[in-house]
Amino acid sequence: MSGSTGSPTTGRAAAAGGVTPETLKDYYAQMVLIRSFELRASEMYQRAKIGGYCHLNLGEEATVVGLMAALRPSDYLFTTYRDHGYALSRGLGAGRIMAELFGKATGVSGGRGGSMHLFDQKARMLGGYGIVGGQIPPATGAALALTYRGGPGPEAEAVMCLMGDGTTNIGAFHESLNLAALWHLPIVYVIINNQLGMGTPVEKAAAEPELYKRGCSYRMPGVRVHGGDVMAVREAAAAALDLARTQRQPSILEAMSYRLRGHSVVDPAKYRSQEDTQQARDEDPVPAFRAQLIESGVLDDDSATAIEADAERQVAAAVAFADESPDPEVADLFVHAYATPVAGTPHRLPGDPVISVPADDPGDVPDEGGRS
Amino acid sequence: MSGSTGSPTTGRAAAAGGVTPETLKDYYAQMVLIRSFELRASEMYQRAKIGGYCHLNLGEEATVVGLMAALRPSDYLFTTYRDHGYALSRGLGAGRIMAELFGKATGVSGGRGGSMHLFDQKARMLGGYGIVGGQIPPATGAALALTYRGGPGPEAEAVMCLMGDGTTNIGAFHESLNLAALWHLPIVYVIINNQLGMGTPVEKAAAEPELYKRGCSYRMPGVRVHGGDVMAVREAAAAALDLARTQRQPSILEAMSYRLRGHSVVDPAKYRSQEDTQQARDEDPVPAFRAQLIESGVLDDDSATAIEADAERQVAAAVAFADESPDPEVADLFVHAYATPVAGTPHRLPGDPVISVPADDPGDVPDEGGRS
Amino acid sequence: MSEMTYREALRSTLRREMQRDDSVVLLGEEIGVFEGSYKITSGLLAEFGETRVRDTPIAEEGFIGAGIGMAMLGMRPVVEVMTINFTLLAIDQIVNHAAKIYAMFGGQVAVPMVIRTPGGGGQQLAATHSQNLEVWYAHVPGLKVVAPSNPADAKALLTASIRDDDPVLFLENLALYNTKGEVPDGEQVGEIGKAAVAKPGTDVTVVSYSRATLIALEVARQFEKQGVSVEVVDLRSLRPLDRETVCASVRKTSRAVVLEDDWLTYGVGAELAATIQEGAFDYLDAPVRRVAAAEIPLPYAKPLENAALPTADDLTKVINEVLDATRFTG
Amino acid sequence: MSEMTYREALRSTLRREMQRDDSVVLLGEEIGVFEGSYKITSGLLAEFGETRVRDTPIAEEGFIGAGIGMAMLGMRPVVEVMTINFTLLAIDQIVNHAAKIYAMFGGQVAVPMVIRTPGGGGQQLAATHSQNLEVWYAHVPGLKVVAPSNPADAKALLTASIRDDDPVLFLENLALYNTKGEVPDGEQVGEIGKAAVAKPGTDVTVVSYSRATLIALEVARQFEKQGVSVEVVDLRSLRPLDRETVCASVRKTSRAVVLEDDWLTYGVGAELAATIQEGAFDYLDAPVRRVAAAEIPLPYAKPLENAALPTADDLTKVINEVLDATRFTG
Ligand SMILES: Cc1ncc(C[n+]2csc(CCOP(=O)(O)OP(=O)(O)O)c2C)c(N)n1
Ligand SMILES: Cc1ncc(C[n+]2csc(CCOP(=O)(O)OP(=O)(O)O)c2C)c(N)n1
Ligand SMILES: [Mg+2]
Ligand SMILES: [Mg+2]
Repeated sequence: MSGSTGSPTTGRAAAAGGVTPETLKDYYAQMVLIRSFELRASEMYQRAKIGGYCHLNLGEEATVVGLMAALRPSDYLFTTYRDHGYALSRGLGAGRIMAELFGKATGVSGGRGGSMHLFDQKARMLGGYGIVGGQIPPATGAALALTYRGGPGPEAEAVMCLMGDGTTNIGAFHESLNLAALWHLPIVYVIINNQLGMGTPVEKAAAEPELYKRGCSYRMPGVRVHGGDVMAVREAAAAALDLARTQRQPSILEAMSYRLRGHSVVDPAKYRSQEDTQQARDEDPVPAFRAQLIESGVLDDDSATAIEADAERQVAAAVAFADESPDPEVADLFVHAYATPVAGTPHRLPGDPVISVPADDPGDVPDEGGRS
Repeated sequence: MSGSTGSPTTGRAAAAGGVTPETLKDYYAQMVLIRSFELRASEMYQRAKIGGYCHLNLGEEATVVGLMAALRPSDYLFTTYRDHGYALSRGLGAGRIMAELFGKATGVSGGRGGSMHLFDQKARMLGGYGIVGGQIPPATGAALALTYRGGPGPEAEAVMCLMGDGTTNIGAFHESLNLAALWHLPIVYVIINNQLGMGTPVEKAAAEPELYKRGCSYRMPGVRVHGGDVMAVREAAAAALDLARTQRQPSILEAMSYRLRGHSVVDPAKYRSQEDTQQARDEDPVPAFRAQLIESGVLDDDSATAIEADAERQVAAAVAFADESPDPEVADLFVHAYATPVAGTPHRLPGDPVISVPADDPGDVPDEGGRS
Repeated sequence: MSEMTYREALRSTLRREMQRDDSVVLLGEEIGVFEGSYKITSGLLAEFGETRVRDTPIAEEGFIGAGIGMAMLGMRPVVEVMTINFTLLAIDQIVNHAAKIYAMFGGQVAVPMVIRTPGGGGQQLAATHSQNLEVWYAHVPGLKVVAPSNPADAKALLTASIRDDDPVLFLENLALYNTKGEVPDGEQVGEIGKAAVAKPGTDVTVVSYSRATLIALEVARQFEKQGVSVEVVDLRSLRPLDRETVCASVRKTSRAVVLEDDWLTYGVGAELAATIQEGAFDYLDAPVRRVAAAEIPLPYAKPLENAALPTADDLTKVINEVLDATRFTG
Repeated sequence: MSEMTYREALRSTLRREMQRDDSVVLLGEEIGVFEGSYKITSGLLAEFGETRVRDTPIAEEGFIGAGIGMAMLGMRPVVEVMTINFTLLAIDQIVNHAAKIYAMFGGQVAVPMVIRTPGGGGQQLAATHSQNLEVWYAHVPGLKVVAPSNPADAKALLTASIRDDDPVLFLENLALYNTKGEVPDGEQVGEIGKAAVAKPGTDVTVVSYSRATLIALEVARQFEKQGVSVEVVDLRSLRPLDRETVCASVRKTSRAVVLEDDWLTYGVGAELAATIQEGAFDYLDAPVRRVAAAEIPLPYAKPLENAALPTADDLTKVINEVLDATRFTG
């Protein structure tokens, strides 16, 4: 990472040199899997299999895969509510992710979190977060924790914290980046600049809309990368992570990306112009990468189609798994109430009395309430 | 204001040209009044006439007077808990200020606010605020309100919002400056950089310790000025206010200043080194300005001494006024509970019943509670 | 009278007050171009323009705090916060500033602002997006908190809130926006601090507010068929709290149940039970019971969410328990 | 046993736990070089160094949130917030994150962190610096809230809080720091969720916590001289709340008064009164009464502050009223 730059760096060079065809195929397969998954999630939402809010990574596949390619299993990831693609690329498994969206007991968060709150302790994916900017302070704290584990170095662990463009305007961004810079924390703040926060264009929300520059207030370097170019994203992310690992220099990585649909599946995005939408379609990273790989001979139409069919199969299997999975038991409503249960922890269902009134002597009643 | 600069600008030139001796004498008188007032406040605190927290402007007199000299009566001021000097220079009157510190009914906030919360609606001093950064969003909103009153121009009203160096690390700073830049608000954010937030040096708190640069994240210009030079401060503040008035360009003004004592009157400041303390004394702006005015013939020793004696007299009179003033009436405890009183507003003292239980019929009981 | 939704009652009231008074300005995320997350402000940007309907960045503390400053200079900002959960990011401005500026500065400047925000769970929005934290605000002197349950009250109380000189937290609810009701035409200025007897009755009092009142009314109608007369007191205002109306009702019925959407312990119902046992002690035939949400971060999965939130069945069960405990025979 | 101040009990407990467990790390404003606003951490920087005793910028949301992330990675941060008033700047992190992460992510990761903070008025710090907002946190599932009233409990409960795997809000009080008491030597791990009968009695129960317990005990001693036997229940823990101990006491005494430092309406005492009227309904001879602060942004002026805060006299008066109402004759 060579300091700040205004023009998106390109990864074509990287794609050409030193990357095996298998790797490129794998990235394409991941992108296609995300695409298929998100389209199916949207469908399942319309069919009321998924509830609540549901935010998709459609259009952001190259960014997602590039970032996850650079992140090592030993690194930690904190992300936003727009998290399905990250969970897929991080290897949480389409079935367990879809099951979470369906609110099933087999879901990655046991059905407690839903679409916005995918989590996997083993995969070190420490959560999707629904409060804008809410993930930034904990991610920063995770990076702080790493400094107690050992010194910097090429093998050191690091944290990647994702956020949207609109999120850079919230106080937690400022407080956290300042701490990270001050304390030399091994963290990369990735801003997925899809140019919109819901319906608000970045220029109407951020007085410095070139977001990679916003580290200036903390003497923190930043780069901008073309988010539609998976190799460029991977390269930039690897460089930023390297800086974090070896020098404990936190930095900003801004990925210029594009949201193909509305903010969430229920948003028709009426506020977007025809041209805007057309441009999005023209720059769609999935067909673009396909064409690129075919052009460079890594794929041909058949092998590409096979990858796509496989993704469809995986997603269909994920839906079947989710469908067949059991709901969480109501009897388990309170199992995760506290990590350390103590006397008096309330286990009441609505309408239960606050206390069981003794017929005679109160005796010893460790837990409160009635039915569970 | 000619954009960002790293070296403090100097106001000697300004002091030399275009400023009447009367003005210079007045500034000296104001500085001396603040000095006397603060020393006496400290004494009154030790004598338990003042309670709570009490933060002094000792060492910051040139900054205070320079800023207030640039602020017009039609402008609005929001400041911190370190507010006595500003209130004095804004003309709230030493007696009413001391009375507030004494918690008297004649105080500028009716004895409700105390040292940290000086306020005067007519003087457009819209408050000292005790929550670090708490004043920044309301000050920004006041500037927003001004845009509904009329267009920019040399006579337009503006807002000055003061804060300490340590305050630039809090979320409200970021959110507010972004709004001001985005919406082109007529406001100047003044950072009084006394190089310490309580015991924490600015370098240990701000990853960009050159605080005037922190507008970069909002494309907001900033300048740094030597806070010990009253004319330089006045000039820089006038320029920043002019930018706000005529172009609705918000900006940062950083005044490099010095806290002569501890954070508040009860802090012995043991964490400060001998050299540090010595430097503070050497650069004390009050004797420095005195010497400068004598050197330039504006004052001689007698006239300076007369000014100092007058300040002492004013402060003595303020103490007498505060001493003689009545306490607020306990019967008035609830007079400012709500601006629009409505049915059921609680007027209970501790121990009053929550409701007067009727002997027979509940009847009509508009206000709650008993004794008042 | 016209029938309209709660949403339309809010929208038309905002419009009316904006037409009436130039100093009424709307601020919030996505209220303009996007027309509001829940479309309350739909059409207002087109009618009033960008300065009256101001889209903000995601900066709750910044723009709520800015509303305070505007109010101090005499404007009447109406700030929309997408849900009550996000008010937490601005709570220092609301509680340490908006609520205190009038009193702390000796009554020199008022803060006439309204914070409109919906609360409530039941939409599978999971733990951080489903809270009912109104009791926090209702605890704070200097604030007023209103929580209308129907379109007519929404209109009357929003009008009153905008014209009130104090900061008002105006609590809405996701589940109420599409509910319909008759709304009187013309200007309607409600009285903040007054509860309503939403349905008179003689045998048991149910106290509730906001969405819960709809459930209470439905349950009351069911009981009516069985010959049990339930009085429903709709608080409408949580601060000030109309203790007189609540206690007068219980002095009549001798039995009380609170239905609330928030968590039981230290919830709104705690104050009601405490108030009733003090204000109607000699009249009470059984303890005041509370029907509230299970005390757990609300899970996403529908069966768990359903189990955790209070329902008509829960209320019915508890009313029956209270009737049984007092050997009610009708 | 040794006599020590509440402050020293906290300090020595922090020290002991830091010696015992490397993952215990202190974070906060001015806790290192300045040795703490109220000197609780005095000497610890010198002993443990900068990484274990970390001074932070003024960024409550940032550093409390950072504590959460540290805890998620297995550390045990103990965060000091100068006063509870400033926790409002971080409440989104505390309530929407620390309190929810364990349950919302299906029990995969715990958040073992302690937030130590003093509350309370009475020092003329005026409206924004004198609040008792603990009831807000006590309302929130996922949090634990403890509020010890004496040095021994401070030691035992701080130890327990640090070793507990959930986020604990550890409430201190400015007026308690210099109070003294006997503290058992050696390791003491208290039980979160258990109230104590601080003084047994038979005629009336006073329920309180934190600083208020000291007043309750003083008043109880006065009544003892007049032949009235007052039982004082010291809650110690506000969440979970030990309803059993409270109700068992009132079933014995038939009379209850709550003494609390917060505002009356929707305060801690509301839950206690609600709980008691439900859990001891048939035993109560008079309504549960609450002695709490006047509902006003606390003024600076001493006479007004004194009038607004509950005192021993107020408690005495209300106990007498309750005794009179029940025709108590001793
Ligand atoms: C504190 C807070 N305020 C508002 C919201 C509602 N909200 C959810 S997503 C969103 C837009 C975020 O935009 P951006 O950061 O650009 O991310 P994107 O959705 O584009 O990925 C908003 C306003 C929220 N969840 N949290
Ligand atoms: C939100 C908040 N956190 C902490 C404090 C305690 N506090 C009061 S003043 C202060 C230091 C502020 O330093 P600075 O901004 O440099 O202003 P100075 O006191 O030097 O004028 C702190 C930490 C507070 N009042 N508010
Ligand atoms: Mg975006
Ligand atoms: Mg400072």
